[in-house]
Amino acid sequence: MIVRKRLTVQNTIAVIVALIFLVVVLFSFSFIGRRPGAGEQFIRQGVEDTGAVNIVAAIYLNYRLFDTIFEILVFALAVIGVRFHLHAIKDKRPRLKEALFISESHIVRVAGDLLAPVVALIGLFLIVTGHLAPGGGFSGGALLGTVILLLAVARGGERVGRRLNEDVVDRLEQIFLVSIIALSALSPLFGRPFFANFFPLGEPGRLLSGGWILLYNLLIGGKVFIGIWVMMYCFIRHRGDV
Amino acid sequence: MTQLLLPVLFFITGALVLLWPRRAQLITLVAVLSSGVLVVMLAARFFDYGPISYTIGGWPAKMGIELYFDEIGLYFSALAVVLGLAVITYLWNRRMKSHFYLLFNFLFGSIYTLIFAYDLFNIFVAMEFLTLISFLLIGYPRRPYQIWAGLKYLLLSAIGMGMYLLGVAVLYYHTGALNLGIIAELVGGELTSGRMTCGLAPQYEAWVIVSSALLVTGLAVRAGIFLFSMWLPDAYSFSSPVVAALLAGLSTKMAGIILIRLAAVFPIDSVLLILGCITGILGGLYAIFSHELRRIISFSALAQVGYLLIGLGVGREAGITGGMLHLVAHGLIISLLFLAGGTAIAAVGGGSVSLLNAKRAVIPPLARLSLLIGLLALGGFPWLPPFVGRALLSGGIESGWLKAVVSLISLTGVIAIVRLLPVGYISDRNSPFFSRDSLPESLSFVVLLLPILFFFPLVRLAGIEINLGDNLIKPSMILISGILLWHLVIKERITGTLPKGILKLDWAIISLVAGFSIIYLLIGLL
Amino acid sequence: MTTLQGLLLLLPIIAIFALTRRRPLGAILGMGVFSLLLAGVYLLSHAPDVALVEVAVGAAFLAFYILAVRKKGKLMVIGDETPYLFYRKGEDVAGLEYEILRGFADKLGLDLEILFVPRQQVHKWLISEDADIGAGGVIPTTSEKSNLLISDGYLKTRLFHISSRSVDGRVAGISGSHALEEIENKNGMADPYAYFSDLCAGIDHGEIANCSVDLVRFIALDHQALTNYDIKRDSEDLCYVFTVSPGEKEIYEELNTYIKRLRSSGELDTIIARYLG
Amino acid sequence: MEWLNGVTIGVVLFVIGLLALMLRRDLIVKLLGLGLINTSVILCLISLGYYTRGVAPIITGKPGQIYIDPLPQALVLSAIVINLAILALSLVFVMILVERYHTTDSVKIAQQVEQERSHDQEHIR
Repeated sequence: MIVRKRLTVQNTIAVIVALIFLVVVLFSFSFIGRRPGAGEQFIRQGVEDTGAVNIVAAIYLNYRLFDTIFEILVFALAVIGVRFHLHAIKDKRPRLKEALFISESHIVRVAGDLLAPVVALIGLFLIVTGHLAPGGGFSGGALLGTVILLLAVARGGERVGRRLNEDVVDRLEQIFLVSIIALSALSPLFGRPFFANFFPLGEPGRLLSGGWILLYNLLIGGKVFIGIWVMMYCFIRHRGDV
Repeated sequence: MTQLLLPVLFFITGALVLLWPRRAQLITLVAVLSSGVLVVMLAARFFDYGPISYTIGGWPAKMGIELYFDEIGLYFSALAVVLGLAVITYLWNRRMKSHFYLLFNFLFGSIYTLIFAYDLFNIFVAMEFLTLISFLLIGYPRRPYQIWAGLKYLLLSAIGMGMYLLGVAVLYYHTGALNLGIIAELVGGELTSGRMTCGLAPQYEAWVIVSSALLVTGLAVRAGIFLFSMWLPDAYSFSSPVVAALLAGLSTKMAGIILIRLAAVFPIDSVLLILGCITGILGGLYAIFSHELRRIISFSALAQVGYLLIGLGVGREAGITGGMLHLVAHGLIISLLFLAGGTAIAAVGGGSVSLLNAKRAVIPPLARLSLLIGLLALGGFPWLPPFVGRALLSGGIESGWLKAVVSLISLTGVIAIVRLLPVGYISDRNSPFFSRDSLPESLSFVVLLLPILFFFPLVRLAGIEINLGDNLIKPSMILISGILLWHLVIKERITGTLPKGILKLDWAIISLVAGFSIIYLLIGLL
Repeated sequence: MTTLQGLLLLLPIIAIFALTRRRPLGAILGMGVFSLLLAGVYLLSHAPDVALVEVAVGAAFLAFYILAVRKKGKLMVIGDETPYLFYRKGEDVAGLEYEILRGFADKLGLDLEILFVPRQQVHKWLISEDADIGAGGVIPTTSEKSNLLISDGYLKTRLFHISSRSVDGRVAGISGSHALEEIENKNGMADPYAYFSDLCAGIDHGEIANCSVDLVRFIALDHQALTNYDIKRDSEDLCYVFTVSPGEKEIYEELNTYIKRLRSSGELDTIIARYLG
Repeated sequence: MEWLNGVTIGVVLFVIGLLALMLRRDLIVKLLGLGLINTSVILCLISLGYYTRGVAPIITGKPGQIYIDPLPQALVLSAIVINLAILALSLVFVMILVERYHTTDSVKIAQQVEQERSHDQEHIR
């Protein structure tokens, strides 16, 4: 009874504090205007500077590549952390074999089988045209990763996981990571400052344009694809089957 | 350019650790040593030419990301090198997984970025990276309470960083820039131009108030300020000693750096002053009422942040330099304390004060000496590093009540550590200072002790004028009166603990959100 | 009101709906819908890049969380096979207790996982917290009463002591009771419990001399010839219960309220009638 | 209806996330609330830059078009990924805790953690 009483006090305070926050922030946000022409310089010079039509990609992979490197590192760290820490959880498969396992999930396999190639194609398309149209390495790679989930649903997680030769995948992931970081540090060899594009810019609008944005999209796409695959497999393995 | 090389170096070595896990230790050592060389090169250029600015990729600062090397960078990169070396030597004989070294390398990469960062969003990204690394480091040995402490840390700092990003959003839409230098010009310009909007005086414009309140709240969570970072005591005292040393010595200090940079831009002096007083006094009180070595150190770490904030709040040159130097000095001291404390606790088999005092003969002598020096330094013993910062700081303070508060914080600091001083008492002279088994550990203590003992001359070498004689009397008096107070008055009366509720997750979040409103009101009113 | 505004207005409604769900799975699915809607908002706000990333990341996020929650959501039931109450039926499990537990697991939103082990191992599994609920016609022994959490009874039962007329030999008990423990001590047998199928075989071959069985097992045995045995009916009224792992106070309380509700709604009687006539 | 824009909704969502974090004891729901907080900030960033007659920042060369500010969109891409990383990692930590204590209730976990730590003095190394 005492616990419940104290809890309501806590909840009341929490609600009051949150409401004050709401009022304070909404009040001051109502006075906030917008500086006209912010970001105009990117629109004006973006295509000329980077050769990419999609200015978001130009900023993401050229003007502010340093931030993106951090983002890729954060993602890599998430994959590493998930793998490292999920080992703390027992892999329960041996016990499940002797048990009579009852699961409620009945999933349509055909849909998974049909959808998977379509989604994979979309993902690849997004990666390759990242500098021309919306998309790019991350969304494409993550979509490719969800193809793995679709396959896992359609054919069982274990079969998809078996394809995952851990050594090869590890190596591949590391190589992607190293090359993403190292590529930006190669610039001085071509007489450019660090993190500056040293590829030819090409004619804007063509597939082969935008300097190294295409290459970066491919690398990031590969990295994210493998990363999501590995994470998904870890989650599947340490809980049983999809 | 060297600014950029430092983080990139550590990212590449981190990736190399992934590729060759067996050579992890060696790669990390090489990385730390070469970072030392780079820092020396940077420092040499700094002394010749003054602050160095570098925009990544050669774009103008408005479009690209700027890295900026100034005094702050000088002191903190030196701190990072020393700490890195100390931790590597401490771990030399222990078999850590390559995972740890990977995190270590990435940690240093993000720390060097943050030391030089001058772009608000770059700060956000690097800070989030640092959060995740610290989180993984806290949970690295995978014991449940460490996992829980890590989770608490992550939840709170993620809320904080969410607020920070909201503040960045407001700033960007108002100024059209993310670079702190440009924003400073605009804020300053609009402040002096006297343009009136929404009927308020110019510096109280809504966007300045709300964005600076959001930014400060976000950073306060990371910086170890009372009410905001209640994850800190658990995270420091549950994680393994090396991790605690890295967290307390470097990771938490980064938010302090950003606060120093922000204080130069926004009108947040008085808020920081008040937060500093609260943090200092409450942290000190909690430290007095704790009964475990690592808890005491953790809470005193909270209290010590108070000096930085007061220094920033005073706003004068001496105050800011004092606060900053105090932060560096405290980084050295606290990592020494955590490392030596880890050795001591491992030798004794428990971390409570009474146990440590009773079994102190078991503790290796050098660890005991390091503990003694560290504790004395925390108490403000003259000549030892934190003293330098405090002396400068009190030189910058003029108002009477502030002087009283600073003295009170020092006094609580002394009282908190008096109980532990007997640990350092060396009774048997026979046990050797260096034994072969513990050589790496002893070496790491020496690595940390050297800059601590020679902090004063080093600071003077760096060109900061400080007079030892003038500032001797007051700290000594505080030290002596603290010891006397403890032995004569307090000793037997402290049995219980202060309310622990605020350390619980839910209350920590509530106090964080409430803290935002307080900061907002203070910025708006003062 | 534009489409964008309509979508925006939906967002907090869905968020509140999702975050007030009792079951985490519901919350996660709600947030999945939220993420899709958000992608729509981004698309309408002229941010197609962000919308695509949101879709892709939302899918991955949903997958991780569903996998994680399913990992958490298992109700591990362990017990001896018992006729009428808890038995294998082809690939599936059936029985009175199974129906109760099935409904209980559905109510908690957990997957039911079932493992059949000999009666004497149930105790061990529950103590080590490898399993949550012990089932299979349990009549608690004194040691179980002191170590485990014992749920409310759901069915009245009685003990039958069967003894061979010829010689006294091995003792086999199926369900623990006070009477059984006494026999156990007198004869000092090491292995008083057996699988029910072993017991049937033992009685068939005349290897088992004395044993105590509970009502349902007695009924099942009665179909076989118990002609060579003396049957004594214990006067004590007992109840079938579930045993719950001592760490699972919450499950224990939920189970008790669930049984109470089944009884008061009359559902329990219909299930009992279905299995025991 | 001018007030009904992404910024207002974003702030409201932020508060809903905070409330979920403060009021709900289930750790999974807490994490979802955290995700909501970060998402709401992203929504604010996008909506602050929105204007009705703008076009997505993909240069088509047609004259007279007003492009939306591309910088926040590029920033947001990083923020979303960081959000995913945080949620995935904290989920793993929650799974470890659930594996150990068989509950997702944060209060109960905190209590048991406290107990366990007071028994375990071996946490030094």
